Amino acid sequence: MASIATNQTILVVGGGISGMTAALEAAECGRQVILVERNTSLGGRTAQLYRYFPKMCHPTCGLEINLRRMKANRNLKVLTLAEIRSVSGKRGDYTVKIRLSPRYVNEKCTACGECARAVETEIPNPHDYGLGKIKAAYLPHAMAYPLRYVIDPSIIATEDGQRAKKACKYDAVDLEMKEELVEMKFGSVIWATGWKPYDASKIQPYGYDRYDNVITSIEFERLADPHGPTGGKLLRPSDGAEAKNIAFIQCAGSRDENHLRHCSRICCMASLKQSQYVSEKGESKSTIYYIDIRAIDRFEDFYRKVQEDPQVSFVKSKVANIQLDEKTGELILKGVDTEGYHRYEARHDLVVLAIGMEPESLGIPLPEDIITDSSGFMEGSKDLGQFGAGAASSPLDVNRSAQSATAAALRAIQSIYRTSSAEGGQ
Amino acid sequence: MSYRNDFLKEVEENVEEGEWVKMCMQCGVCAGSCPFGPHWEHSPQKIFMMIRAGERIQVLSSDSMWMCTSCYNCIVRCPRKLPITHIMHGLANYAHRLGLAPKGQPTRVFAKTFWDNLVKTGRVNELKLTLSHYFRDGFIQGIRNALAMKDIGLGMMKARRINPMELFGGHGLQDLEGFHAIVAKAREIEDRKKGLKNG
Amino acid sequence: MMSEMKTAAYLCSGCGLGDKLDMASLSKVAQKAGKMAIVREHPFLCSEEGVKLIHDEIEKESVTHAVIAACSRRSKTEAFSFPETALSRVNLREGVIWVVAEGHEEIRQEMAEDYVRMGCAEVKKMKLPRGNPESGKEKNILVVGGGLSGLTSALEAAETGYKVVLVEKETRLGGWASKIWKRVPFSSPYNDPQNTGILELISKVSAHKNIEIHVNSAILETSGAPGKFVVRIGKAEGTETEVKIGAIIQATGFSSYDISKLPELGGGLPHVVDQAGLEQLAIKAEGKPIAREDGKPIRSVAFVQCAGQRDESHLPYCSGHCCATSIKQAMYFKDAHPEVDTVIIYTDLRTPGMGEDFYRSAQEKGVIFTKGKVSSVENAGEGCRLKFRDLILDEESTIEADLVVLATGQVPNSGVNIELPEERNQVSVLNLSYRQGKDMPQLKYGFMDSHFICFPYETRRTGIYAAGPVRRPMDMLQATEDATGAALKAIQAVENASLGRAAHPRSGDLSFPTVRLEGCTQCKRCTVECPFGAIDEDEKRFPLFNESRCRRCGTCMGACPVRVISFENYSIDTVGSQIKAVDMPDEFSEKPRILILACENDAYPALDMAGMKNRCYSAFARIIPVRCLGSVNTIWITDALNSGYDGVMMMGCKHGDNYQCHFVKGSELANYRMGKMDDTLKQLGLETERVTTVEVAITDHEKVAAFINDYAETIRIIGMSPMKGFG
Amino acid sequence: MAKKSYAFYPGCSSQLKASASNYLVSVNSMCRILDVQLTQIPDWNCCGASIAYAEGGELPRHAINARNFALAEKHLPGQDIVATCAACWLGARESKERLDVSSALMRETNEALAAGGLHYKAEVNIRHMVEVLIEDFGYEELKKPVVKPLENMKFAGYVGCQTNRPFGIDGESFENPKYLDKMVETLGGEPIGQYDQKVTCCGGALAFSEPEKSQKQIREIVESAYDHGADMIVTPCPLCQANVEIYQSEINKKQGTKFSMPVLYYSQLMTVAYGGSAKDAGLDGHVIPPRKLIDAASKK
Repeated sequence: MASIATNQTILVVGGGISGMTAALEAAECGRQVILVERNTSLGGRTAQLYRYFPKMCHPTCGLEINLRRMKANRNLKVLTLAEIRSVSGKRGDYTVKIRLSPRYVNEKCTACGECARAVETEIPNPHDYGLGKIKAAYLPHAMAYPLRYVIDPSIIATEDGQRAKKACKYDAVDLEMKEELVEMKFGSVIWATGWKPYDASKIQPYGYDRYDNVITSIEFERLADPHGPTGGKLLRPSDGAEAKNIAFIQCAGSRDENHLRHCSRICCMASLKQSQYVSEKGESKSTIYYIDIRAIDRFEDFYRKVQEDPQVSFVKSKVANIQLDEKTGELILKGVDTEGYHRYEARHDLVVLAIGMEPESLGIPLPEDIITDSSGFMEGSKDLGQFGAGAASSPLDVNRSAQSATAAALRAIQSIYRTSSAEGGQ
Repeated sequence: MSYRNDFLKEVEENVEEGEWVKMCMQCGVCAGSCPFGPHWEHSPQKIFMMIRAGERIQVLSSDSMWMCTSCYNCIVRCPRKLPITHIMHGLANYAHRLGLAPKGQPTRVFAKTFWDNLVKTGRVNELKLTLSHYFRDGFIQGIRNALAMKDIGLGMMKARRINPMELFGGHGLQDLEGFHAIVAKAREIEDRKKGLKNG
Repeated sequence: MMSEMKTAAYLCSGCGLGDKLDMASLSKVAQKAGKMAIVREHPFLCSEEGVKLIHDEIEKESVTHAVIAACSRRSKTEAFSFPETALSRVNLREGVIWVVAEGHEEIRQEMAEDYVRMGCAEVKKMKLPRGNPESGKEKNILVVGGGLSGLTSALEAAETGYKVVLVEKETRLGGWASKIWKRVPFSSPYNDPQNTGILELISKVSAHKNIEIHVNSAILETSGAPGKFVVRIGKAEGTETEVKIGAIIQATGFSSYDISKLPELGGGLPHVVDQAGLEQLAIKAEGKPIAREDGKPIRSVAFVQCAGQRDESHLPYCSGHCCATSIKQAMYFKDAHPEVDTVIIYTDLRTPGMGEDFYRSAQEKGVIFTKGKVSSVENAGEGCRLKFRDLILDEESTIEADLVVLATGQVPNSGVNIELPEERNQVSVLNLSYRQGKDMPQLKYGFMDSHFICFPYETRRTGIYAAGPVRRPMDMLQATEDATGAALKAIQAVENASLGRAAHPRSGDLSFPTVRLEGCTQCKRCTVECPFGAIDEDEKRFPLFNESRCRRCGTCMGACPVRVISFENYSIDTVGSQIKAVDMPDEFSEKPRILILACENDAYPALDMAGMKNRCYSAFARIIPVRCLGSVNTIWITDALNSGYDGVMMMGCKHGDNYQCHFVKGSELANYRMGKMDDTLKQLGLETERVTTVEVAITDHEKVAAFINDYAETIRIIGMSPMKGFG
Repeated sequence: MAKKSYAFYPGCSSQLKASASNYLVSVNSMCRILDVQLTQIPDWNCCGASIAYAEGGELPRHAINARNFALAEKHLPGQDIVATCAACWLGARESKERLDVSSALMRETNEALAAGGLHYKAEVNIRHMVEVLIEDFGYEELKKPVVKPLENMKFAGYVGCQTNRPFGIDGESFENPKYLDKMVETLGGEPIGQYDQKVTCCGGALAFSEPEKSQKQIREIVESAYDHGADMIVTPCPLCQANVEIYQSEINKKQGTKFSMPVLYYSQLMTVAYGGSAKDAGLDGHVIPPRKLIDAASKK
């Protein structure tokens, strides 16, 4: 692997929608690309979404196309369970250390699933943010790429580990696998490391840490997904009852100097979308508590559509706090509708926090010449050899991430072209 | 003529923390967080909007700010970190000093009584404070108020938490002149700044 | 060609296939019915040795056509990739043993054997795609529009080593960006307006050795295809140039919505301007306090957001930039003279991302924001009186201001709307010599993208990309990003074209459509229905295929009533032969056969996932993946019915407004064609239920199983087809 | 452990025979046991509490607090100022922080202080007794002297407003502070779980001027304590203590409730747990006598 990477090669860090887009667009221009993903499979956060706004289409649909592009492209190599440890050097000549964590399953895996059947231990399913459980030998999800099982480190030294090994007819389970540190050369680096949800428990008035029935918008996506822990039913965590009266609280962490200074852009649209998951369930109601509904450009059409939905109501208010009715498990939202000053104490059986975005932490200090903004989003490196793409560069929705990633791909190609033409190459 | 900035500027110059008023983004978290919220004619966030809209008299003659219990919920929840409690105090003080605050507003009256009581000896004399508060509306009403609360009074006395002797003296500062000089000077500087006549 | 054909079938018995299926008889089927020259069985075909076995035989036995009977074509794709061999994947794992419930061993075996027959039949009809020989090698990039987007695209492409031709209709470059005083900040700190930098950009572009500039010019004609466009550029003076172009970027920007259409908001009054109008005053003031057109200094200014926007009687959409733009313009006033009263009246303040810092900064500068709905703006004394509903204070309110600024929206300069009749149209931008029309198809409100979520750059004209506000409403920062991305797509398009490969979504596909003109009846369906305008007509009115414009969806093949259009590895025959290969039990067997034609992009993965999740469905189903439902030719269905199938089900993507078809029109066309199927059925004396179409999304792994089972039940109820044995 | 010394700011209500005199008694006993030396700031004055703003305005309020700081700097140099009253702590700390950030205010304040022959050097540090206990001792240390664990007693930890917002105790949340519960546990008592009124405002100074509105608050605070099976309420704030305790009879009278929920100070709990007598703990200073605690104290 290391051999194919040269100062003509582009490194893309992060295998979410932005990283895949950047890598594919560059590779389909005939460039050598290595895509490095920290998790067990590609797709990132979009693979954990049920649907996209405003078309209500399915993220895995675009993922399928991208995976097919990837399988068909020989310029592109993918490393999963791979984490960047350090980046040194300069434009056209970066040295990158990459840590490869063991999957304990080698390329012989046929994804037949025998190991999962043999193993008894269950672990919280990372794909469902731990809302459901999964066997400790597992396929990350039905669209996982690479299509290969993973064995959770927790069972390696146990009988279960042995069971998995025995169950595999193809000698694909390798409990001896060790962590590796590889070093590669790259001409340019694209950071597509994406975002992570703001820690909801820090938003104390909403009691995410105290009340089972207060969840985040990304957890709600898993509830709505037929592949998710509830098979697509909107069941509230406290007692598994179906949630019929759901509150969506905007700016959960965003636009708040006690938390995130910036607006995370996607949350309004995400809640509008999720209100439609609710309306599809028959009589269920949604209430959206907001400061400003930020439905930019043609998303306005979708906002209008939701406004016309009799099952959805809007309240211009930042909810002040949430209290629990211990008898019914209902949540009591207190606040004031600032359009004309109307006080409310509203009961809901489930509260979804439209949680804000912050840049995903890399676990390593960024190369010092990379410029970031006040919220830590990445603008790129001074030497024009490294670039931020997608949500790593700014709070962006999917189409703007794809746009940003495509732009980053060109900049990376350009910086390689500059270097090599400076060396009299190309 | 609305949305001229005259009143906003007046507030920024004369009201404690007044320069924060323009930073409000009308989310309403303060209004929803106030324990006495239901008793406010205008919520804090609405008052900020009224100030921007130039509704001077409506704001300064309102008894809303006088409902502030100083619980500080609004301050810790405000996403723009406005020191709302202090702005409310500042507005109340400004309205009071301009003589625009509602006459006989109980908290306004009590606050005045408290301050006078404080300044007199340098420390608050709770019994005198209580009595003068009860007798604010004259002797008869005072007796009523006092009787209404007599159980509490007696209870407190039994618990040795009210001292009848305080009526004749009680706690006080040794350097009372020094204290008075400081208060007078501070008041003089503040009034000069805010262009208020000493009163 | 056929004479050199050497066939081989490789059957895998791994993953439980060996336990659940009679491999010996499967091999026999491959030999006898399938007529495969070589048949091999392997316990672990995707293993190194397994793959090596296939490689070696391709080498030594010069196998040209191979069938791999193992797992789904979506699994082990890299392992089973043999670029020099025509390949058919038979899906025995996800498609048979994982979906047939226990206790149905007999029909499960029949299902597997049919699939082997189908694979063998298909592969023999396949040719190895060699790529489009008509590929154009031209790599120059044409950029139409010399505003911020166009200049950026041109510079970025040129800086990557590609030659660029830049065409601007006005006499000077710069567009809107050169008509504004300052821009909203692009990078932190997001506190103050920044210089536009447009002059630097113009001079870089003008000086660049790779860029040829045509100002005061327009496109007279664009003909050809990616890699070999021929573009005639005309100067206003009348001179004409012809350039050879590989790919095109349309960055023609936007016009600001005409404020005279907003009389209720004072459009047309002397002291009411739009944002562009204010920029002119600001440029005149050069950073000093801004004065009005009549020279009167401005003491108070009111900004009306969403003027004629988010309003179905004007522009239904939000232009996205206007809130930040008004904030910036209010700062012009506050920075020059803090005493000026500036009020911004909005309904939703939209400053996403770091825009929030910019919003806060304006508040710190003393800009006042109020949530309200403006009802009227009239002349009053020296200035204007603005009436509005104050939504926070819940009262009618008026503001008197020296100047009112209307934040009007962006109207894309997209040229001709090819769906409208000529007369209702404006001048064309590209003047395409395409049969389907002079400009790019538009998605909505004149914006010309197609898949604006996952694949924002995909238009419906291959090798032509839209960049900037003509693609969707956007601000300057977004436009810069967008133009850079569009430059990449253009570069990618010329590289693909030069190799004769398809562009998105079948990028890298070397197959391309061929037509037997001698059979063509000139019905024009292919030329009309191609979602990408790839097919023109020659002087003899025959369809003229422009392979490099083609996305390989096969819609033309589906459209053709005389079946003269085909791809090397995907044709009427490759599918038709599979349909015929199925072994048809007689009508007393109570073993119906249900043909399922499934879109390979969404339905087929959903069927695979049904298998992975053990959602069982009827073993009477025979599933054939198709490139797109648009490629389904009705002959397949009539053939199927004639040869005794009891039902035909089509599984495709959502169509209509929020279509999910990757080829935009495919599933819609299929739906339209099937609408006509009922008559055919009646002629054949068959129940209309025998042909059905369902919408399937990729996540519907549960639904697909249910669809099939419910349909099997319907068939059971209406009974076996009477056509058996006549086919 | 070495003796700890602090400049003590008891505040008006903690004076002898004042509404929180029993707070002072228990604090003194507690400090004796913990070997803490509290020296009152000589001639300290009132902080202005949360009500002085209306007549006193801004500068006078800061000036009177600065007077206390100046006296502390002068007579007890280097010692942290420790307040036991929430309002005193808050008022003082607010003034200190405003003076720290505004040089203009600082100048004006010292101009005023000069009139009284004083000067503020901005060297003081203002803390609440609870901070001292948690930060300078820590729960482990506070556990050591326990000789009479408060067994079979359930306490509702009522934190209220002013020790909690806007400054609060380090590491505690505004909405769900846990330090009182932790203290109760440290002393062997049982804190009630999810006490939803733990940070509800009691009406503060407005209990005087707006009795009905305040008593509505107080009712909720007491009711929820009952609902969660508490025997007593414990609080760090004299005004909370007074309001929540003394108005129960009023509420009973007006609304027919039968409230009789004792309201204590953390310092009283500690004194008893440390083996102090009911008198040492000032348990005799209650309108609603805390029987259970009195019994515990009197047990040998």
